[in-house]
Amino acid sequence: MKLYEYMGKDIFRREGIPVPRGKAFFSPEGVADFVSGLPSAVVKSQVLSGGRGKAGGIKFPGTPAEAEAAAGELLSTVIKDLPVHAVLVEERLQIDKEYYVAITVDGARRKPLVIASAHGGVDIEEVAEEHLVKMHVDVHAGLQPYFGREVARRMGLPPDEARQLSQLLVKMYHLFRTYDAELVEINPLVVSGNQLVAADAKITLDDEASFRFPDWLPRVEERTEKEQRAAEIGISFVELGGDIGVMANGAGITMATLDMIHHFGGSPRNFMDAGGGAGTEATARALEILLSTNPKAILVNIFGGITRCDDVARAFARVKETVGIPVPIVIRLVGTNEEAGVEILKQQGINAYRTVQDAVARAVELAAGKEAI
Amino acid sequence: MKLYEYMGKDIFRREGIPVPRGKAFFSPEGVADFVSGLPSAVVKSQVLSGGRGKAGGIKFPGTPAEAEAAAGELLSTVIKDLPVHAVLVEERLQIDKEYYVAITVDGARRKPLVIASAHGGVDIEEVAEEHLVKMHVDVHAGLQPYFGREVARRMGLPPDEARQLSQLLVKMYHLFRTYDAELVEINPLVVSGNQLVAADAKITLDDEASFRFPDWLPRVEERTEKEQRAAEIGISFVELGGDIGVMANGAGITMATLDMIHHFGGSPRNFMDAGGGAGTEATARALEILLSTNPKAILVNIFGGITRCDDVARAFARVKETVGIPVPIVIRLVGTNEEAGVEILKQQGINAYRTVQDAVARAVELAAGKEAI
Amino acid sequence: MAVIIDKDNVILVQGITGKQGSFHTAQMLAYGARVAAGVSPGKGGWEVHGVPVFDTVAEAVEKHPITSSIIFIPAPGVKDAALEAMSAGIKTLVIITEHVPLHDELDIMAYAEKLNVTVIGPNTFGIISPGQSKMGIMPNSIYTPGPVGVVARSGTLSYEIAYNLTVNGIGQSTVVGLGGDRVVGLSFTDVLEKFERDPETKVVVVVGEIGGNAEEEAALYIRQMTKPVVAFLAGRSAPPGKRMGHAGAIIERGKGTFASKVAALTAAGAKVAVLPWEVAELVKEALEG
Amino acid sequence: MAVIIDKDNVILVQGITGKQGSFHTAQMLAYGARVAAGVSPGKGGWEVHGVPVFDTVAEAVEKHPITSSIIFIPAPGVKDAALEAMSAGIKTLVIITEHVPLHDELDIMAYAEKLNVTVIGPNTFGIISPGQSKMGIMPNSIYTPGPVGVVARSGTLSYEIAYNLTVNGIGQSTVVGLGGDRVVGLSFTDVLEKFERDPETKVVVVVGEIGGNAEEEAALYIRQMTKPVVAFLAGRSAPPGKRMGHAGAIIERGKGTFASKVAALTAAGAKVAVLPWEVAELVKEALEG
Repeated sequence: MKLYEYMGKDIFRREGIPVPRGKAFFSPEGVADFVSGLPSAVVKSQVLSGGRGKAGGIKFPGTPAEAEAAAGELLSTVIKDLPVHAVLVEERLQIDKEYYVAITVDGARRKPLVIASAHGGVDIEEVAEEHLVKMHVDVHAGLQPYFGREVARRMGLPPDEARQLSQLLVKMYHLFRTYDAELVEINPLVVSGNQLVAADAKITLDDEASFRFPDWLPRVEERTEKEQRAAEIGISFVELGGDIGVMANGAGITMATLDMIHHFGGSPRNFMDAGGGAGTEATARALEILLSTNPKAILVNIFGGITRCDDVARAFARVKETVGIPVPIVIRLVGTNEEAGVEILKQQGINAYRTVQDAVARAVELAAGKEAI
Repeated sequence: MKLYEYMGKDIFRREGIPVPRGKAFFSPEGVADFVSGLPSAVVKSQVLSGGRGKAGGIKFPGTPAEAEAAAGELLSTVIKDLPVHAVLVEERLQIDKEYYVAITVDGARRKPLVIASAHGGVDIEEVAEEHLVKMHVDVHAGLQPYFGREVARRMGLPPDEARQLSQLLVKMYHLFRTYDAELVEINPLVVSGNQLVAADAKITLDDEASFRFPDWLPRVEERTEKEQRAAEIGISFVELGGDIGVMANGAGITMATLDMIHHFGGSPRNFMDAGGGAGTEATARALEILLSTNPKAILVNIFGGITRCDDVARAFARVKETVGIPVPIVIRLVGTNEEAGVEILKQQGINAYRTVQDAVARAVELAAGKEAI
Repeated sequence: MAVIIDKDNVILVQGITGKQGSFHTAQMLAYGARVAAGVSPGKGGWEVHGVPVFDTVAEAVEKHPITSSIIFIPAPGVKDAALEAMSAGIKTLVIITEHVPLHDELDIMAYAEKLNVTVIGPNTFGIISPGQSKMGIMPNSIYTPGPVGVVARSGTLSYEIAYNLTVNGIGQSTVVGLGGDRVVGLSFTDVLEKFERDPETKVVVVVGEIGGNAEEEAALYIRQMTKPVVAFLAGRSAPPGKRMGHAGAIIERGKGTFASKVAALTAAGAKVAVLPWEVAELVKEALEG
Repeated sequence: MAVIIDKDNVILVQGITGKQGSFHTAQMLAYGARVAAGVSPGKGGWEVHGVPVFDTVAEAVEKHPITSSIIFIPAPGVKDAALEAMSAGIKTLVIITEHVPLHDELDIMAYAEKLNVTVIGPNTFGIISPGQSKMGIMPNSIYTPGPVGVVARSGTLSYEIAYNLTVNGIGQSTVVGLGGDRVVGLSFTDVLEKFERDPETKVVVVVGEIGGNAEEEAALYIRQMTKPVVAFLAGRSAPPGKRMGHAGAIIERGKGTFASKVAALTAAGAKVAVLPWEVAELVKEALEG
């Protein structure tokens, strides 16, 4: 779950990481009042995608009245398809230098990774490798102050900044671990009158740990309504735009199924991974989501492991008997409890395929309007 | 620092460890009122030593008025030389079973050690070894729930109690680590109507970590006034009752010095370890503490390492010149900066010894009233 | 011979009384795997398909000569279960559970490194050495003993590949599922090294997919291998920037793309198949070559 | 020869710009120890007695062939300094600082065990291999090279013993201070094992005291040793139940008493001295016997 900048800065404040004075507003009301207490202000639209500055999402008003107007303007805009529901109004910092610092997980090394650079304030992907400092953390040692001093040394920071960076990293790591973060990023980390201040806050939390997120933390939703419905039953769903509805079990096999559809000249309408042992109920609801996208044909590719073929077949039988399946459907069914599954489908007048290439080829034919079996 | 039971239970409550309903009182006022809200009550004097039950420090009043009277009585008593400054008034628990559980540090293994027993409610030293469960914690793993389940299995607890004990141990370990505890002990851990409840709380915190104790935690003082004065200057001081005042640098050498005094037929007035590199100022104040005990003679045994002989000599010179040293004094001085130290003492008319047996023998003679040199 | 598990493997099932644990215990037993004991807190004394259940791993290893454990515990309890197994001295751990929190995975892997434990998963279908032992949720019927080592990130896709091999008369020494999560216990390289050393394995199949750089890293090791490698890659047709099921499958800024993986593997000397049914043919050529 | 440190030992001083760090750097240099570098955050580029100072241990080890580090950092920073040294690859660590929090010591020792680091201290006078190298705060003048290994819990007491040996013409191979805290890096047994294996060490002196059961545990190993052991014990006259300076010295309920230690050591074949000046005589007998 990505957090909005204002939520990230709230957490920074709780953890003792220095941030500019600021407040989130969900309507322009009160902005002028708040800004009149600041030497100068910035109004930032709260969106989850990057590049909001270039998209006009950041304003530098000259007066409190201008600030309130800017907030109103931003709160009525849409940036990259997303309506702006909040703005963060902050003290405008004097910027002497801009650094970059982030903590994330390096999957290949199975360890937290600190990335830092004295060249901050730009897209970190554009910073040359030799200007990046990368150091792994041993979770058994934790991130101790020395680690921050070594990062600072490699960045070439002067002693007082090194001391501040060291304290900051200890706090960032504490946040990273206690909030189940996938990413904690500060870009830019600003030097403002000898003080390091987090001018931005990008925090992504691990959705798998949502059961232990703090109660006070608002939930942020980024999925489309169909993706959301799929997520609720534990299924990954991505809309793609072709005409063959696809369901398979496992991310890899689903991708391979899309590849095979392309190979035979077809075009998939979606990615749907119904894997992970989805039972009859979840599979039936997944099929309903698929039907709601109005595909020209449906291709189901199930290789049962933890998923059981009879559960899947029962789901198809149930949907066929209740809401009906108004489009041609091709099912490939092998693996755990295969015989039982094939039998259930046969009773519904569906002949399951055993070989994937036959099934995919048939689905492509059907979607292209060739006659049904 | 040992904590009073009521302080320990406050911490238990913060950490989610179940304790009886209760409240500490520093005067009898309000006790009756509080007790009228409880089904039945117990009033416990708050002292740091064990065995308060046998010493009459626990009362079971029948009515709220009796409870207030009991509180008043206990608050005017002295248990093992210590005036009772507080009582803990608690709901009296139904006791179905009594267990023992503690976390401490095993120095030999350099690991936290959990000690538990199904035979609680008695002095744990009296429980037979085969009824004790002892398991070490790897701080890199932490104390996870499985650890508590294994402790419970070895104790022979039924499943529901095992589940509760597991949760309890996870919380106790969290307390142990975050509060810098040397010991967290619950004896008895009571089974009361299927619930595990901490009927007592014994917490000892590591004094060396006092710089990071929480601000809200009151400081508990157990030392005599002289020991306290010594502690303030970083010196260990224990009164023993003989007639030779002793100062040495290092706990081991100080004990060996006491042994040597006994060997020559003398009797030490105190243990004083002025080691750890005490400078002139601290040494001078240590000498003043020694003088305030009115010994018949003073024996100083310094083998300079991190402690420097000239610093020590300067301290003696200063005290001699200011408050004076009215008793015979024997100083053995070797090690770091020895020549400079010996020279300073010579100017004060004190001849330092190089050999410890000569110095000790001389001090014993002087204390026995034999003529001075 | 095989890698990681063989016929001497004695298995503990953690979470044996749950729906998945119980079902797959039966499947593993049916396959002939030596499931000696199960653990389920509070259910010590039960039996599941004739397998005795204990309250703790420590008790199970006290009473049975366990060599490995497979975990079917719900995600929030996986860290506890994994640390329990490791602290009881178990050196091979298969974690089937998906949705394990990332930081729990970091803790598990750090502890595994400290105690020298081989961890397969989380979010894996497991491991099978056909005809010898099985720890996982893969169908029993699709494998046959033979000279091909298979290592895959993705479960069902590997079934497809193994099934195709079997149907074409080509057996497997061991099939290993790394697991689909961002942090898992083994890398392609870890397993390739084991296959390289295993005398029974003659050809290795790598089943990869777009996203991440695991296949590119594997390619570095494949260069040094003496045994032929056939790779299958899923995701050729995936649109960039979309998140496809698991964290590995995000394509961004030219890293982890289908093209970059194909290029790296080909340059390392591996033959790359892009349709599942091409794998058996390439393996056959490698075995004969 | 010697144990733990010898003439090839290249030393880093952490906290070199502090009062104690600077003073004892001079003393170690005067003794001929190879102090190559120091660390003091924010003071990189300084020199202390000609020794270059760096901001971090990582930088120091990059630029000098450091083999060991001695820590003079104030107690609250010791854990940070120790973990810094270990994570930079240093395998021998001497921690002079006293008053280190107990839980920091637990963390340090767990990490040392993980990375196979030898930790001497905390709250130790250090270690000296006379004529070869010195990492500690002991006086330079009281040691001389020779065949006697000395291991002690307590600093000043060990000076007394070593001084007595030297005055009596008996030299030392290595003198090791375990440290006076409840949790320290080495036990008597750890050091006895090293002395047993060291060809130059002919006799071992154990300097113990009342409290704890370290001497009783050492006795178990002494039984198996081929080399003679002389022990000195302090605290014969200490009253029971009083806390004497450090945590080790509490006598309670018959454990860790003077009598129990004498009995255990004597039964293990060690000769026990109870006055410091008796040690040299017993050692002389052992060397001659």
